[in-house]
Amino acid sequence: MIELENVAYSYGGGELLSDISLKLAAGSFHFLTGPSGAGKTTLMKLCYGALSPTSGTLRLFDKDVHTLDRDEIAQIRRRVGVVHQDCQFLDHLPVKENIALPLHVSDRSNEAETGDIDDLMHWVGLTDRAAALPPELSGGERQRAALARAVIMSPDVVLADEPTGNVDWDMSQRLLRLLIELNRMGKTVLVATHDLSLIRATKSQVQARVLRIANRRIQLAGADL
Amino acid sequence: MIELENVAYSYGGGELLSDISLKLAAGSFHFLTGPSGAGKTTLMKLCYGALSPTSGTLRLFDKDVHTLDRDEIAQIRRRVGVVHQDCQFLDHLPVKENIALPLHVSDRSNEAETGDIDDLMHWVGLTDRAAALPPELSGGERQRAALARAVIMSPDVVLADEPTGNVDWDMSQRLLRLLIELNRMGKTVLVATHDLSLIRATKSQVQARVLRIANRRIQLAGADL
Amino acid sequence: MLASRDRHADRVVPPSGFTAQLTLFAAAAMAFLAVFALALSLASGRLAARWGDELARSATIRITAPQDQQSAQVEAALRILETTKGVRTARALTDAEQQALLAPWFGADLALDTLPVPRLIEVIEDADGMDPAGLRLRLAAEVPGAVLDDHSRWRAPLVSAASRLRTLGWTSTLLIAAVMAAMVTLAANAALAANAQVISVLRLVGATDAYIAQAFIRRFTIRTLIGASAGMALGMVAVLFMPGGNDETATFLTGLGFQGWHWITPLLVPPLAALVAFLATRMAARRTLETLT
Amino acid sequence: MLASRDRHADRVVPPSGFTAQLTLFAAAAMAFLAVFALALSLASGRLAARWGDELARSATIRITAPQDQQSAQVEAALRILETTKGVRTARALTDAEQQALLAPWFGADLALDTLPVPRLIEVIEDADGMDPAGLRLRLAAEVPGAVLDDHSRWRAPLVSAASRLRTLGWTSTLLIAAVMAAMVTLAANAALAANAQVISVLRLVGATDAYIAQAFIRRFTIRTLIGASAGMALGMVAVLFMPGGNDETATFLTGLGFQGWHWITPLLVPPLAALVAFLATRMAARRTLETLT
Ligand SMILES: Nc1ncnc2c1ncn2[C@@H]1O[C@H](COP(=O)(O)OP(=O)(O)OP(=O)(O)O)[C@@H](O)[C@H]1O
Ligand SMILES: Nc1ncnc2c1ncn2[C@@H]1O[C@H](COP(=O)(O)OP(=O)(O)OP(=O)(O)O)[C@@H](O)[C@H]1O
Ligand SMILES: [Mg+2]
Ligand SMILES: [Mg+2]
Repeated sequence: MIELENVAYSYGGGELLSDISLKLAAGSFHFLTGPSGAGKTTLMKLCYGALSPTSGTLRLFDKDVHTLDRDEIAQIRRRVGVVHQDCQFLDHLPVKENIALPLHVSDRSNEAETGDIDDLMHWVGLTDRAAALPPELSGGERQRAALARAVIMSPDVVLADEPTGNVDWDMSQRLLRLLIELNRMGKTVLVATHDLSLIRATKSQVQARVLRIANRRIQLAGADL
Repeated sequence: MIELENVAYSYGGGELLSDISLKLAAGSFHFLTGPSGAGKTTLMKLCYGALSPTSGTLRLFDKDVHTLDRDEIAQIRRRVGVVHQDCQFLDHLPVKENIALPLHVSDRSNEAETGDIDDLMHWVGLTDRAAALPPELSGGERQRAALARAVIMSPDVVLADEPTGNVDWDMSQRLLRLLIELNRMGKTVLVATHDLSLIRATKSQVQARVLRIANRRIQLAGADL
Repeated sequence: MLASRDRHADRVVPPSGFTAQLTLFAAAAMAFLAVFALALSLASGRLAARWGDELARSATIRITAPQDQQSAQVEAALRILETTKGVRTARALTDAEQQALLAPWFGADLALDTLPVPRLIEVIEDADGMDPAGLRLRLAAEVPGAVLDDHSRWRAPLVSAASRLRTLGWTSTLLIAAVMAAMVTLAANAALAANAQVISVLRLVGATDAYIAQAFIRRFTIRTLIGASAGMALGMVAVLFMPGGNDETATFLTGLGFQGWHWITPLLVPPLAALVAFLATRMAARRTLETLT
Repeated sequence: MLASRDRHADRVVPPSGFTAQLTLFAAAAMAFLAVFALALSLASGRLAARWGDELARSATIRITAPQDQQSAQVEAALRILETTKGVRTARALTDAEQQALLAPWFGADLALDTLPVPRLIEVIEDADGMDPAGLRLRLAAEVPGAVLDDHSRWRAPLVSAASRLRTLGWTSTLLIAAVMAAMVTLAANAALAANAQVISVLRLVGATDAYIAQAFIRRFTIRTLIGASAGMALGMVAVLFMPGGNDETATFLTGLGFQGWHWITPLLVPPLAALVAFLATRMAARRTLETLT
């Protein structure tokens, strides 16, 4: 699905990420950790084509990102569901329409009328807030809405950047279960988080690998967790 | 410092918080927990005068909020440092100036030139990013900048809403230490968080009380933690 | 299906706000002013055309001769004029007409035959114009009492003033059109900047550039069209109720008014404004989008 | 201390962006148009005043009499006029002046004494005006050949046209001023809306309403002042280089031009625009702030 080969990235100063080689195979489940400011969000942005590597090769769905035009990137976004760390919405549309937005913009509006979206909203516990506007949501509700929006298209890849930073333990377990469910259906999942207990709790339920960014490189964190 | 007496709050639908009586005495340290959407942020907003209770009496620094005019609320904001859950900055000013902003707007610009601010930025680990603009910060860096901005005035009360949602364990310990330090200097501290291990780790260092919002009411969570 | 998609594409742009009002208002105000400037240009254009044409194409022959030879000389002059190239019509003024011309000086009760008043022949040239020098030579030879006045004394300053007036009118129209274009462009840009978050959210959930641009372009084009139509309608009503819109002298003096097919020209203002809005929004949207990945 | 605080208060508002450009441009464009409209109003005002005054205040007396009695009658008429209330000056036209008036009809080489041309007396009234009916009676009694023409035939339409022209000029000036005010207000509002986050951040860190409003008010007032000054300067240059700005006929025909102290009036445009911006921004800032706690 997503393949990085000796990828490096720099925002202009020194290199933030160097020599990253990584392969997110179809159906794999990865956690991404590392100290604040290590480059987790940056790596995720590379994975959905929001940034292009300053050197090395990055292949998304077997296409080199450097060769993609803007419309192809838009197409890829439809196959990659992203939960952003600072989740943003269309503040003038109710939560439910925001969650259905990816369907609308990719010409699958009719699916928005089926019951899937209600099931999903129920799962993330937003049924009561369906008609609220995003600025009226609590921090945790926003994150859950962002997760629902990321998976509504049942994308091939789900990238979630700190999806549980603002929710309590029970809810974060519930959200993780949703991701595990999707992973069992064959979706590739990458979750950036600093919550080690969440990683531990998940590892018992799914074959998850833990990646760690340290000193600009990526390492596989193993038994030490 | 902050006193709530039978306070209730509703955003327009049903009551979100009912019959809340609470006293944050000078020099006390409180944690606030509760499931996502329980009303933690709402309670904090009441405490810094961003919302007024729909019923009951709320006294900030011994003044009833209902009797405060807008300038008095501005004055109170200078005595209450707030870390917002969705921290916002002036996106066109560098991080350092954003952290010094409370000094500038309250006519204490000259203090911005002293070394305090550099010490503080060093403590929260933002010395390297002092000249960056807020949109160039990582999620955790934003939270740390928000905390630094909240305490730069050495306010009498510090309200922190999920100040560690996006930072790793070591950093969250470090940030908590800053709050504990302030508390030892006599400041009142209220931290909303869903991270129970953080609460546990802190309790060993300071006399902290844990408040829990459940079923629209506030309870003192005791030994069960 | 497509309709539902379009309906939704419209909804993704926030419905209103100050930038929207600004677009509407700027379009309306500028269309209103444009209609006025157009009326001024067209009215002065008409005036310029009339002065230029009529003065350039008419001349007077004055025949001063003893009373008994006058009619003979007039006839001789008219014969010459009949065979002169470039003359469309030529006729002697009637007594009543001459009396009217002289009334300011001699009073309306003047008896023409008591005065040795010269006879006047009005000459109207055709489109090609005549050769005054040649005509003068022929007249000098055959009608000694005839003096040709081709009005060049009057014509030169009036023609130049009239063409200045026309230039002024069109300059203001162009100026206002340019201001309208700039204002609509800036308003569209301001609105896009205000909606930066909308654009980036749409882009992040997989909307194509065309979809995003379309949503904004449609909104702004329609807004400008509505604003400009309202402004134009108000402008036309104002011009219509302009005092003295009928009498040509008054029209000239108040400088405004449409006539005949000119009433159609203001109708071009809203489509042109909408076209400007379309191009401006498209450019602005493209530029905004290019900064996003 | 205060200066440093002010410097910082300025910095809290983002330096630029499309709404800023919009404010600048709207102010400049509207000031430019306002200068033009002002020039038009003032020029037409002058014209209206001149026509109204001169026509209303001048009259002609035509004396038709046998050649030998003419000068006697002219003198008699002048004597009467000297004692007539409301007459400032009265004088007989010279031969040369009459010849000039008659030249279009009789040619420049006319010998006045070969014709029984009436003598003309030009009467200039003073501010109070004279009583034409009374004068007519006295003239009829003492100067049988005199006919008083008080130009009322010409005056009525011209005076009304001139006053229409003046009305039109001031209407457009007011219109443009109103458009400018609305545009600046909307631009200020749009800019405030675009800076909603800045305002709420400032409020949350303890800035008073006065501090926040001040930062925006200063910025927008200065921006409008700069924009309007630039527009005004351009407008004045344009008026100055208007073709035929000197000759009064041309000035009338091209409709524009300042004279004397009128050159000062456009200088009022930028301060007025800045005042509007000040009030608009203050109102908008207050309104925006009131929605925040
Ligand atoms: N647009 C940008 N321009 C310049 N520097 C940036 C930009 N975005 C991020 N950075 C810097 O790059 C570093 C990595 O940022 P990133 O957001 O990837 O960190 P992160 O691992 O996600 O951290 P966190 O856990 O705090 O979210 C940070 O130091 C940040 O300040
Ligand atoms: N402006 C608003 N209008 C209407 N409802 C609101 C508004 N703000 C918050 N709410 C609702 O009130 C409830 C409590 O919100 P609040 O932000 O206080 O929760 P919280 O305890 O901070 O949750 P979290 O842990 O997710 O941040 C939520 O259900 C939220 O949707
Ligand atoms: Mg991050
Ligand atoms: Mg909250």
